[in-house]
Amino acid sequence: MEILWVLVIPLAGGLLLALYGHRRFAPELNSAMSLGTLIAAGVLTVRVITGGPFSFFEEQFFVDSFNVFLVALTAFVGFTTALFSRPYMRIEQHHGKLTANMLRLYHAMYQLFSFTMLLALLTNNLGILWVAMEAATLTTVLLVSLYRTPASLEAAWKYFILCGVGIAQALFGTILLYFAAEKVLGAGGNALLWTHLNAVKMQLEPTVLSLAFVFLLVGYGTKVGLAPLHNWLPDAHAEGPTPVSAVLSGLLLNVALYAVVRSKVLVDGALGSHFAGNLMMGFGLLSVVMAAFFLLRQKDIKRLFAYSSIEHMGLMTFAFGMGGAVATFAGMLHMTVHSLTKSAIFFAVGHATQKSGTQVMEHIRGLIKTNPTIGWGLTLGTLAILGMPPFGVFASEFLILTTAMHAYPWTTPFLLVALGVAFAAIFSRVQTMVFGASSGQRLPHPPALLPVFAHLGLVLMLGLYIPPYLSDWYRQAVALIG
Amino acid sequence: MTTPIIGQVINLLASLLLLIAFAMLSQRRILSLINLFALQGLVLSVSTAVVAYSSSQHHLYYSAALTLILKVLILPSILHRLIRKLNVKWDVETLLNIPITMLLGIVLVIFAFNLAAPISQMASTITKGTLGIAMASVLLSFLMMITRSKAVPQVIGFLAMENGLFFAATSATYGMPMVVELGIALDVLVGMFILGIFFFHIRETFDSLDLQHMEKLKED
Amino acid sequence: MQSVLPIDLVSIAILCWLALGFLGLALQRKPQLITAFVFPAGAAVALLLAAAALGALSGPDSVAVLPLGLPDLPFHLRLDPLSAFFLLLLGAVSLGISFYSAGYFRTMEGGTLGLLCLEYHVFLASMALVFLADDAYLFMVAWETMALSSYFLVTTDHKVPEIRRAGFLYLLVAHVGAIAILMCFGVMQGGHGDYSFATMRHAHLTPFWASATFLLALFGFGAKAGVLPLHIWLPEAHPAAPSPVSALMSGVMLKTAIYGILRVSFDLLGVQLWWWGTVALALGLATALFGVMFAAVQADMKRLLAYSSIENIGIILAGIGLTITFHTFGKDAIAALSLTATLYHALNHAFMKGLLFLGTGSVFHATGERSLGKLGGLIHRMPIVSILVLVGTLAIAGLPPLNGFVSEWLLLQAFLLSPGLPHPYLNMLIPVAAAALILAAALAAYVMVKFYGVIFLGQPREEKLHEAHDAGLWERLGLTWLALGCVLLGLFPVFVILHIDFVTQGLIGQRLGTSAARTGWLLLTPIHPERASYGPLILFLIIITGVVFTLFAVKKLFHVRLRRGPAWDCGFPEQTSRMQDSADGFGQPIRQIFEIFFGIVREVPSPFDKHPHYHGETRDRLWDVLYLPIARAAEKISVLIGKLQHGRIHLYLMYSFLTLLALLALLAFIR
Amino acid sequence: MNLSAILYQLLQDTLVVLAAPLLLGWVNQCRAWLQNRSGAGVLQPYRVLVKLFRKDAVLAHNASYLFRFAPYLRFACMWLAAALVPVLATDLPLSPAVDVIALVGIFALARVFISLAAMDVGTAFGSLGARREMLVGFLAEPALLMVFFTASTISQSTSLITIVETLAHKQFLLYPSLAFAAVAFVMVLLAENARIPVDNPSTHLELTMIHEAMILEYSARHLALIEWGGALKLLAYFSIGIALFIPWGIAEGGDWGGLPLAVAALLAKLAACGFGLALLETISAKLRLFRVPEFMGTAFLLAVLGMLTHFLLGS
Repeated sequence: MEILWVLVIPLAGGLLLALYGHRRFAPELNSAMSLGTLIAAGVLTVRVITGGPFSFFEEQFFVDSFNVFLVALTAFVGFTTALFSRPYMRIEQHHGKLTANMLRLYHAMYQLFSFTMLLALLTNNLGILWVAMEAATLTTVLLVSLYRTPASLEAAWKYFILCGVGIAQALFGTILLYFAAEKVLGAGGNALLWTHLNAVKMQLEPTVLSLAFVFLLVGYGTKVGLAPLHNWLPDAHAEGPTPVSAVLSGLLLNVALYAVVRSKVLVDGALGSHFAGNLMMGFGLLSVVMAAFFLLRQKDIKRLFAYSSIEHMGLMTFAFGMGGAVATFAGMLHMTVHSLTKSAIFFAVGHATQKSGTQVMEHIRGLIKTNPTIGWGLTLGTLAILGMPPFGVFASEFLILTTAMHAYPWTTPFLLVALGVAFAAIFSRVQTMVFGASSGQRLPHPPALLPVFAHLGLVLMLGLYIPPYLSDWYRQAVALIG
Repeated sequence: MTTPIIGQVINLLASLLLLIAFAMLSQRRILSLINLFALQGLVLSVSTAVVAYSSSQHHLYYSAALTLILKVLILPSILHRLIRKLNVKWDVETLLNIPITMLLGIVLVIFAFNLAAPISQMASTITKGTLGIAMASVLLSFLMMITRSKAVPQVIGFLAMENGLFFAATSATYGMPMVVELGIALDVLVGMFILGIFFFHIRETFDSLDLQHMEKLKED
Repeated sequence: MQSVLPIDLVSIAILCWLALGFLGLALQRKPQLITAFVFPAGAAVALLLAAAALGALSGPDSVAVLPLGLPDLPFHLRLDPLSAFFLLLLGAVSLGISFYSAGYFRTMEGGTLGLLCLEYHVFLASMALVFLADDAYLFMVAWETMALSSYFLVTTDHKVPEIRRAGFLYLLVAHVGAIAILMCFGVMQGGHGDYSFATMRHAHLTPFWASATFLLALFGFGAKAGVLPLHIWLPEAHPAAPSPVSALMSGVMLKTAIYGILRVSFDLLGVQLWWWGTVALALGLATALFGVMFAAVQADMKRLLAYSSIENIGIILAGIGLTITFHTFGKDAIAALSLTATLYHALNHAFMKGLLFLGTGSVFHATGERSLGKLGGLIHRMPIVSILVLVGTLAIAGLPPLNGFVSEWLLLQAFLLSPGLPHPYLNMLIPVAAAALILAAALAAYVMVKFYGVIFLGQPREEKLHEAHDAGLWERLGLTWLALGCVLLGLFPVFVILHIDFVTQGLIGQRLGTSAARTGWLLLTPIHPERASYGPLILFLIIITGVVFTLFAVKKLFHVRLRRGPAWDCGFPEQTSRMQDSADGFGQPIRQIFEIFFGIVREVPSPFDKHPHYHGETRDRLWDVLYLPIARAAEKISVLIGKLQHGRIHLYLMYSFLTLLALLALLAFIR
Repeated sequence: MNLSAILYQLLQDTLVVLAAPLLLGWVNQCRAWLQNRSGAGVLQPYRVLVKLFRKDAVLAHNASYLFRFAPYLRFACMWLAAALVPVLATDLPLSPAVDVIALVGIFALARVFISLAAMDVGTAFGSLGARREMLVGFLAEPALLMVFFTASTISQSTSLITIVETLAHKQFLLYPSLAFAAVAFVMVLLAENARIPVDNPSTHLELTMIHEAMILEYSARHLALIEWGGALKLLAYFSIGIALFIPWGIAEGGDWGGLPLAVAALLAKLAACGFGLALLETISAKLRLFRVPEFMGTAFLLAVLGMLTHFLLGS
């Protein structure tokens, strides 16, 4: 039942906002809907934690501790982002970048987008998972092209084509999966239910599944933003409105990675080899290294952090690829802290760009002077994302690096170089932006920095202290997928 | 009709699909491209119907009908209206000249067949031989998307890829579960609409659908 | 109820520091309260810490586990002699520095001061935590927090671009080093996520991996300590920071790196191969010579001190290397000797360098000048500071009877009394190494004469120096404490060694005190009275009596008047202050002798210049041969990779297409 | 520590402080003879000292306490150094407090203070002299120390007494390493005592002078103490050289019988050394200042080489 609420509220929100999205109270309605989703998700989480995994609607929907943790995360970040977008979008409108109708589109799509993500997470049917991912792409395409500027249109077009094609590969993978499954489970709807597949994964045909995994990896990997399939990502992040960049980086990439991991579990079961893991490790490593060097030459602040997202998704993929209890745990922890931190950073970045009226980093100066909260938010967020303790990102990177050093020493030089380069690239830029002489204008609406510090506070806590129930929760998930 | 004949029919249709895919690869004019796409849809739905008849899988009739409506009637008409509105009839230049593209296409086909061979062995369907063709047509439309330099043909390539996938679904297995197919169809439809709107935005911002204008976002 | 363990006291001290930091942040509006209360309170906490550490030194190890950290990895704390020793160092030195800060930051405006107060105390707390950590995770957290807080302290005055650049460079090097350390822990960990040092102690590593770990640790900690060639951040960052912070960084933070090397190589890794020692020894001596050479040619007083810190770190590292060598060859008596010398020198350097940096702080406050070329004659304006700094100068110049000499004396004994090692090359190497060490020490004297002479002696080189004022009460208190430390550590080495013994006992199972104190506390006899003995107190008294005796004799026999007159100077008329040696001039001989090591940029005026202008600059060659190439390479690669993001959607599609085909081909290949 | 030892110590203390100017005079006299001059007589230094002590002292206006304190300290250091070297007998109660390294340290202490004092007044020559003095010093100090180390590796000890006892009373051996050390030591001696070819005590030619440049501003009793200290330094170096390289004839601890012989031997050695020094100064020419580092470097390398040979030949 809770599952239904989690899905219905954002859907209803989408329809409501499609009607009233242009009114003055729309942002509040948006936040309210997200809050509702968050509450429903919370209830669902509690039930899963206490009652264990369960399925719903003739097993079409299924929650275990793995996806419920992502559901909770998605709902939470969705809510905070809605809070952030309240003043942000008002300011954008005030600056004349948006019309009321665009705002209506924005709000409706925002809700539908969170609906698609939640659907993708909650469904038990790999086919529906695919459908939801495709739908998520479509909604975000509209969000990215919101400003209707040439750049935003170009970005949206590339995003649409690349992800569409990628997703198509994923569909082929799904078909192959079904093809392998129906031999064991017989034709019909059940053959795509993950729970059933997971039960019989040992008997699935290895050759087919390896082929299927290749297609699935390329397909969903495009949405994860793995190099060299990542090309859409920086454009989409840079040109869309900042709240969208926040949810793209913070949530959508996670969901895509979730799909990859789910299929990895099946393939590992069928092959009994480390084939899938090796592929993921390779892609992850490549992404980390390439992203690091891309970072070195950025001028646009949002592009900068988009590439850092690629880097971190690569790191997670690497971690999940390594497998094993510690690495998987680290991967999930990294998912959490990355989406929290990165969205916080985008919040700060959004206000920073509004303040100085540009996304070009040379022209952003002295944030700590002009607006200490934004300045410090950006500084701390950056330090956190760069893996500086006592923030949580460090915890996960610590686990990943040490495990890699122990299990796959040959990978660590690459990681060392990549992390060093990334640090130099990002920090040198951010330092000049926050410090030094100031430049910037007053904002018509007070910026919303509560989300920033809420996120950073959580990340800080996760760095120093992981509550036992949370860690048990993680452990259950690890047991499921590790 | 007896099974072997049906098998031959299906194989015939499959090879027809492949042929159409090649034709699209080599086709310059957008109009005929759209017609080819419609034809491909038709062949697809016919083959689906035949499979449905042979294997008495009734839900395949629905998907055949769905294909017929969506990919033979709706999408082509949308595309026709689009290009009339945007009056882009011609697609003179491809990024790779046709013969080379064809050559690559043939290589791809061989590759796909080799890849699909071991899998189609274990298929229980009478259509098992056609999995390789399905994969081939997917790859071919991928290649087509790469080589076309205007927006509309790229989209057509995208849809053709969708067709290939659908054919794979019918040939490898007797079609996906109905709910999934409905979802896929819905996505394709919505995607088409969004693209339709898109084209106009692109058009009024860049006053052409030539993709050369959309290469501003890059690392310099 | 059970009695309070030292470790509890230490933890309390850490918590107090954190609390004080946030209190300072809260008191932003009332800066005078921060200076008048928070910093002295911090000093009191430091005293508590030092006392607790002193108690723990002789006591048994005590451990504690905090309910924090990662799920399977709560924070482990452990207080053994090694960490106690370094905690003692931290407490004793920061006591003086905190007192000093109370005065030094008086003039700072509230907002900045509040932040600075927070960062300062977090810095102290994190350093204490580094010494206390007993698992890799807590260690790394404390380690990076230390780096981070010190970075913010360095960039306190972030208006200045140079300071921002210095801060960035510092944090970058620190971060890369930290990753290396992290990897070295990664090798030692027991797998399946057990990162406590306890398990690492029992990790069985092949020689290859052990060496890899050692080298990683050397790299990582060396980056923090400023070991060649990772020293570049140090002369940039230390001058940039406010003086008390420079004092902390140079005096204490560098020692955390030394602690790390000792902890990893002796405690966790259990020293295994003799060539580790040789590597460390060679690296250390190279660093020492390099540092002192560059110190000799600096024209900025804080840069000069920073380079001298590099030198001393080099000496300490050499000591460690010597210890490793002896230890691996089973000559534990001498290993204990050299380890004692090493630790002793670390302690001494903390006091001396703290004192000197604080001294420069007072000079800076009084004159607003950091450049040696614009100072001079301050001994008349700032008598107290000048005397206290003189003590530090003599100490760091390694002159008896002060503390700098004792540790160098011990180290030389270790070098000298090395019995034939079962390795011919080492036997050749060690005397040469001793020679290099002495050379460095002697050069240090040169540097220090320059430092003191140019700042405090001679005539003022600028008019405004006549308005210079002596340091305030708090400053004097801090300086006096540190100076006192320099004197006492110099005069009573036996007591110090008796305490260091617990550490050597723990690390290499051999103690020195029994033999060192054989002939009572007056005489220091490391191995045997026959071999070597040194009685600083006696020496001191003799010299004093000598001086006093002569003084009285002269006064008694020849009571003649004393007149003041103009300086004679071979009868040259009108002396101006410009005629004295400038800092550059004083460094000139060194620059000439060691020319090959410096990248010298000089523009000399021609005789016909209307406004002759001389500009000389000695640059660090390593920049050109090592760092710039790396930066350029990274730039090149990024340009190449950047080309991939070409903007053409067809190319992007082709990437995905090729990726797909490649993977499929791979699959077909695997089949 | 028995009474006789204390007596020895006191005897040596007074002896050195009184005899030092005599040695200086002797050296100057020898030099005068070698240069066909009839010198001022061996007692001249005493006359100079008395004269200086009688004069009024003139201090530069901005001379600080450090300037006035330095001469006394230097004098005390040199006195201590000279008093610590066992030349007559080998049990000196103070000697254990100061081994060879500490001895070098004491010399360094004196040098640093005198250089600081030279910089104190802030004249061109003062700082020039200080710089040059430190330049010579930072090369001479290691060389001297390495010389000591060569000896102490032989005797496995850094305490002067043990060294001397080993060299003097153990069975007689020829140590090739000591030969290197001896040469190095002589070079250091020349440099440290401001002798030709490194420096010339009797010049006031600005461009070449080192030691003189430092003490330009001193007058009267301060100057006297510095001169006297210089004499003590020379004596100290002589006795170190004697103790290291020609220790024979020195008295065992506690036999007063051996004392006269020891005194006689010592005087003979000192005289010989003084003459040798004068001879060296006469036959060699003053070096250009830029050559001095090379000179000292050679000394340093020779000392290191001596030590290496000791290890090579396995003693």
